[in-house]
Amino acid sequence: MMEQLWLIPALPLAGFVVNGVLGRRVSKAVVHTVAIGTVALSFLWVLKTLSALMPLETAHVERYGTWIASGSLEFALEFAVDRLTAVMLLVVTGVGLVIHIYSVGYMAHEGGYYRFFAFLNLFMFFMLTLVLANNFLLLFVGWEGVGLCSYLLIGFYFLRRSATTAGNKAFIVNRIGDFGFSLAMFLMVVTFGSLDFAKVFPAVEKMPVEAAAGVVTAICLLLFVGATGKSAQIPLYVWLPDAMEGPTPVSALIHAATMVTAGVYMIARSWPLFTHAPLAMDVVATIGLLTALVAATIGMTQFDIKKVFAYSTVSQLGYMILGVGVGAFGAGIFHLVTHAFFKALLFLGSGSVIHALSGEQDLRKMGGLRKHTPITFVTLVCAGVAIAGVPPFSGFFSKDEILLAAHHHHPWMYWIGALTAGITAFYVFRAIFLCFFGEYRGEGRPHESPPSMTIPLIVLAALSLGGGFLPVPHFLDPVFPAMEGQHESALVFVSVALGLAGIGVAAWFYVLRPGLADRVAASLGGLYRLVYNKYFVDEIYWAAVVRPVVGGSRTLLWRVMDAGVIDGIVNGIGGRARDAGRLVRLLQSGNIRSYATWVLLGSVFAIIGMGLAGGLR
Amino acid sequence: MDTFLFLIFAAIAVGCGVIVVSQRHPIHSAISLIGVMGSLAVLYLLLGAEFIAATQVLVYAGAVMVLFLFVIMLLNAGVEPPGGKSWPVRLLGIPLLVVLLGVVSFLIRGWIPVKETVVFGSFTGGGPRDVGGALFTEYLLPFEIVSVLILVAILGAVVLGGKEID
Amino acid sequence: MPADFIPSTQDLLRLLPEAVLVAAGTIGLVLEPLLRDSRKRVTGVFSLAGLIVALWAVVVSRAYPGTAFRNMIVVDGFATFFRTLVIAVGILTVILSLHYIQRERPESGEFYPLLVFSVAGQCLMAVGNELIVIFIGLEISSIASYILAGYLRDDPRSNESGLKYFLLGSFATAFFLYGVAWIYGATGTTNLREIGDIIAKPEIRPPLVIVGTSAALMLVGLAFKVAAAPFQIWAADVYQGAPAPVTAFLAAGPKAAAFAVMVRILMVAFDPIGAAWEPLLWIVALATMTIGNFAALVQDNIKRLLAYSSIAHAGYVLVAVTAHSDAGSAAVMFYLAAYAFMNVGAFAVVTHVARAGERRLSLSDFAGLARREPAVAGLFTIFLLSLIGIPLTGGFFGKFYIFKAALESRLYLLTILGLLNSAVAAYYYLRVLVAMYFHEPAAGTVEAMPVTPGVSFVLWFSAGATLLLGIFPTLVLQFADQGASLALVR
Amino acid sequence: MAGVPLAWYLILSAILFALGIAGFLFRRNLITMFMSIELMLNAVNLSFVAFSYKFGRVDGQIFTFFVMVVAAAEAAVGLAIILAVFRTRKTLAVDEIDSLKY
Repeated sequence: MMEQLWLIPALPLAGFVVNGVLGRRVSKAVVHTVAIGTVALSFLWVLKTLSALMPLETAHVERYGTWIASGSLEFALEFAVDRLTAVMLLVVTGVGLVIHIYSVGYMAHEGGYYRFFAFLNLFMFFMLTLVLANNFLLLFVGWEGVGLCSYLLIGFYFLRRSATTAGNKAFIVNRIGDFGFSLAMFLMVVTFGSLDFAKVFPAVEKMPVEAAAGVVTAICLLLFVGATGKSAQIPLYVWLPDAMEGPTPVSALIHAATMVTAGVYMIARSWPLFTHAPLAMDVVATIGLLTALVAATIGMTQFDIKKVFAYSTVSQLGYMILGVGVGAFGAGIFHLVTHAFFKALLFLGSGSVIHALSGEQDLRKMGGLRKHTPITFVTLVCAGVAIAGVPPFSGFFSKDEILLAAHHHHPWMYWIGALTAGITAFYVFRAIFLCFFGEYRGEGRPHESPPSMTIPLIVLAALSLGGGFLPVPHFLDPVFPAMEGQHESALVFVSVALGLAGIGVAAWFYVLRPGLADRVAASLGGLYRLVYNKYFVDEIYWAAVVRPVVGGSRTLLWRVMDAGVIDGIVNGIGGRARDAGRLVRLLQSGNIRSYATWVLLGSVFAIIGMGLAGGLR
Repeated sequence: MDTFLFLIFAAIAVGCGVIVVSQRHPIHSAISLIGVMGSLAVLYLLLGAEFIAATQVLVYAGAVMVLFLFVIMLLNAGVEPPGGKSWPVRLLGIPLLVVLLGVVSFLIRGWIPVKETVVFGSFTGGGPRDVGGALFTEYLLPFEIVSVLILVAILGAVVLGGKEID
Repeated sequence: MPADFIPSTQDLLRLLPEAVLVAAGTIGLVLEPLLRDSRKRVTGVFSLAGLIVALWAVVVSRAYPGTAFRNMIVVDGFATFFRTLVIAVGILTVILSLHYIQRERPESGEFYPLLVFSVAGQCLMAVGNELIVIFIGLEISSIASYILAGYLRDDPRSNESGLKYFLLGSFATAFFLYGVAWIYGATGTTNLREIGDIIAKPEIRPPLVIVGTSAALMLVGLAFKVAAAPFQIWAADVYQGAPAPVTAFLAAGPKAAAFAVMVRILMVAFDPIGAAWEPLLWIVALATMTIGNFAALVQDNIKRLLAYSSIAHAGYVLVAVTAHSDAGSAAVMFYLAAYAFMNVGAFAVVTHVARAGERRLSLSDFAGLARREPAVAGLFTIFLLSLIGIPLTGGFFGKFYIFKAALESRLYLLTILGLLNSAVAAYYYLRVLVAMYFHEPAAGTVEAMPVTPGVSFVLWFSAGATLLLGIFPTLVLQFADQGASLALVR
Repeated sequence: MAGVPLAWYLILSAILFALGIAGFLFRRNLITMFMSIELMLNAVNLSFVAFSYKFGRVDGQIFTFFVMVVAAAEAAVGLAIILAVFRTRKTLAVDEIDSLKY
């Protein structure tokens, strides 16, 4: 039985092709009709397919042929749907559709309209490929593809220098992650002789525990390196906050709801590997928890509304990673779903605010907007209570599942997680209060956004409030290994109380006693500055990685260099990091006789090396 | 007698070789190179390679070196100016050469036993008939394709040195 | 013994592609003086036809596998693969040059016969089973390349490029020859298969020190031709100075042929002493990747940037050679095919953007290209993404197979360092992408120029091939797999 | 029977090869450098002929023959390239020819 799964990614791809080729020549209306139409059709096709496939107890696999066959290695061109994929498909196409519609209003006055929608459609194509893939290679294709689109869309405002730098940063940091992912793939090929889920996972199950320990742990850790890049975990999270340079719908779709969750999805998908590598699981959980805490504290001090939510995303991704790390895969994915709703809403809402203020993003220049933009205000508050974990809204359910699983794993993980939940509630409501309460502190006349923007907000608000009642964890039960442990109401109370306390403190600081916050910040002095400057992580990377390379090469160069090269340095241009490459220029003096000397040097080394190696045998 | 001849012509070859390398005027180098080639031709004879010895004199010393001399005259190349600009040569040149020569000689000494000697006249398979026979049977293919090489060389000389563009 | 003079028909069929190429070159040469200056392009079209016929001849001779001319050459899957590859590179270069040569040095039609002869030499390298044939093939290819690099003889850059290539190339060739002399002295033969057989037998084999030294000397010569560190130094200068289509050719054709020779020599003749050359190649591969990538970081001249990038790519291929396995050889073949297309494509873009006299070569000349010429920029993006190694491009699968082969041969550290290298490499390709898409064109930029049909064909064809190799790699991979097992054709 | 050790021929060949390299490295005149390469090739030829004697076969000499042809071809092309360089730069000093670098 074929359900033509390939249509799901193919439709947005068609949209990309049409808009990419013809977009410049047709009107904006045609462009967004094509873009939204293809995504909507894709969404409908998902619904149709899933309703036909229900109850989907086992995976439904469709094979379109052999993709690559070389020797013993064979990769099939296969898409597969199981319940995990079903959830992801619904989130990606559903939230994607909402954000596409929202973009019509948001991008109305921007240049490069067709380009924007074409890239957005291309992104959908790769994301859906990633989710539908039935082997790691195809997953990696989607993985790299979404990264590429993300890069293109971050750099969309290419006239802004910071936008290009942010795009570059995202690209390079993700390359480090991809390095881990590709190495993991090679290890899998060598160990299991395949990259197909259907072959790798059973092979792991059959492996004796002692034999599996080393290599599977290595594979899992390397996969996790990939996930830290894509899902913005310590130490590779630095790109995500900068990625906010892109248009807001991009932040919502890619950097909150879909692409960044790919790492979580990938780990959940590879659970048979991870459950065989307890050490790797511990690393995953610890990194996730740490990321959640650190990013949340940074979120408390930021004044750029999008930066606040960006750090919030990093922090919430940390939660998800914590979830999958402690073995609560279902809970991790559940949080992924609810987060997709409320975080997309937070971003779209902030986009609406920014739109209302004609581009202003600084919280200190907002205030009192609830009178001017009532719909945005109400929907943002919905998102706020959802993320803060106030029952019975969506965030409460998913977050508590993760926290309970964490408690089951290690009690201290629960306590840090719960504390983070309190901080989360605080910074989200700090942003909301600064934005909508008090006096208006900016210039210009704020105005409510058009319906094409507010309707998506309302849809997402409804989902954020009610999303907790979706039976996602139950639905996913057949996919993942069972979790033991019982519901402990006391722990639930603690985390809810901490969340409410966070909201309360925010209200006290920013609504009831304005000005108090600044005094607290001042009294904390150094600590506040440390957090405000994001723990100086960018600076540390600069000092620990970039500077030594530069400094080292400088010193060396001054000592031993040709006059010509010195001139080259003195007149040298370009970034300081590139100085490392200048060392190589030392060899390339342009002089034939020098070149011949290097050839001779190489020959002598080769002769001695080979002679020794030959003689030693 | 063999040893005597070898030593004489080996000495001439090395001596001329040193002159090739040490002279700063290209003409002197070129003439010394002809000396090296001539003495090598004698050594080839000692090794029983009559045909190669003849070609060495005719083709190498005769044709190729004349071409060199011609170009040197044409360009009126004079004494090269003192001082070079290449620090790697100054730093590494001599040591690397010494190491290379040392290693290679050491290897040869360990490889070929001293009792394996060359006696003039003991191998006579290098006459024109033998070489020609091998060339047209065993080595027919290389012989044919080397003509392509020569064609390319002629073409190159025409392309790069041919008629002036004005 | 007159029968010895006359090769059999099968022998001739096995040599058919080379014969066709030489004939095409010679006829082109005769044709050239008959044409008026404005019609010199006819030689190009004629050579193109000759190359296409040669491609057909490759298919014909593929039906007659085996050795010919007394074991001088061997037609096997490996040879067929590389013959096809170098002829394809030749075809693309001719098409790319049609307009370029007319523009830069209109009076000469010798360019194309030279190119065809060079391709013939590379084909000989691919089929050579005997060091003497390999050596002559290498020299035909190299001497023709020296001339092509210095072809614009009134341009100081071009003739400096030719001079450097020539002097250093001959210098390295002398080392290669010295190695050949030694291996002949050690084994009494210059046939690769016989050398391998002798070395494999402990009772009759010469001292391994001597074999190792000969192998080292020959490797020096070959490493020079493929631009492996520390013999890579010539490459950047020569690639920068040579006419752009010639650079495209040099970085793809002769390099592929030299790799073919290297793999054949190492896998057939020096297979038994793998333990001696593997560590050496390990270091060379790492040094080549690293030097290529780091030097490329600081380049502002696009040709030089691509030159260093081509060095780095040779380093990746060397990783596969180091793997010393059939999978490694297959990876070498696949990667070189993928690399040939993306490289020729990238240089086709350079040819187009540089304009007359190759004046516009700086990175800033690419600023805003995406808006001036979206199609060219889009195709260039495909090539750059492939060079980075993004999935769905040939470059990705090339790297994938190389590092897979390396891991299978337990080269863990080299794989990790290689992958790190390719992560670094992304940065400088990214600079080009950023310039094209995100930078404003410099003041006084000239208007967009129409893409000539030749360049346009090469661009679209290479892009298509790059994507095809990335989406359906099996097409080429099967050939590579079949050709890789050199041991079968004993 | 008095004879010259074969190793002497090979060592002479090595010395000449090294002298050729030395010439290439230390001479600063294009033509002399090129002549040094010819010297290196001659050294290789001597090795070939000596080995040919060692095996009592002609194939080493055949190799020498081909090397000579190649050397002649290289000479023609090399001198043409040097001529072309001289025409644009008016110099034969190799150290002056370094405009392509870094």
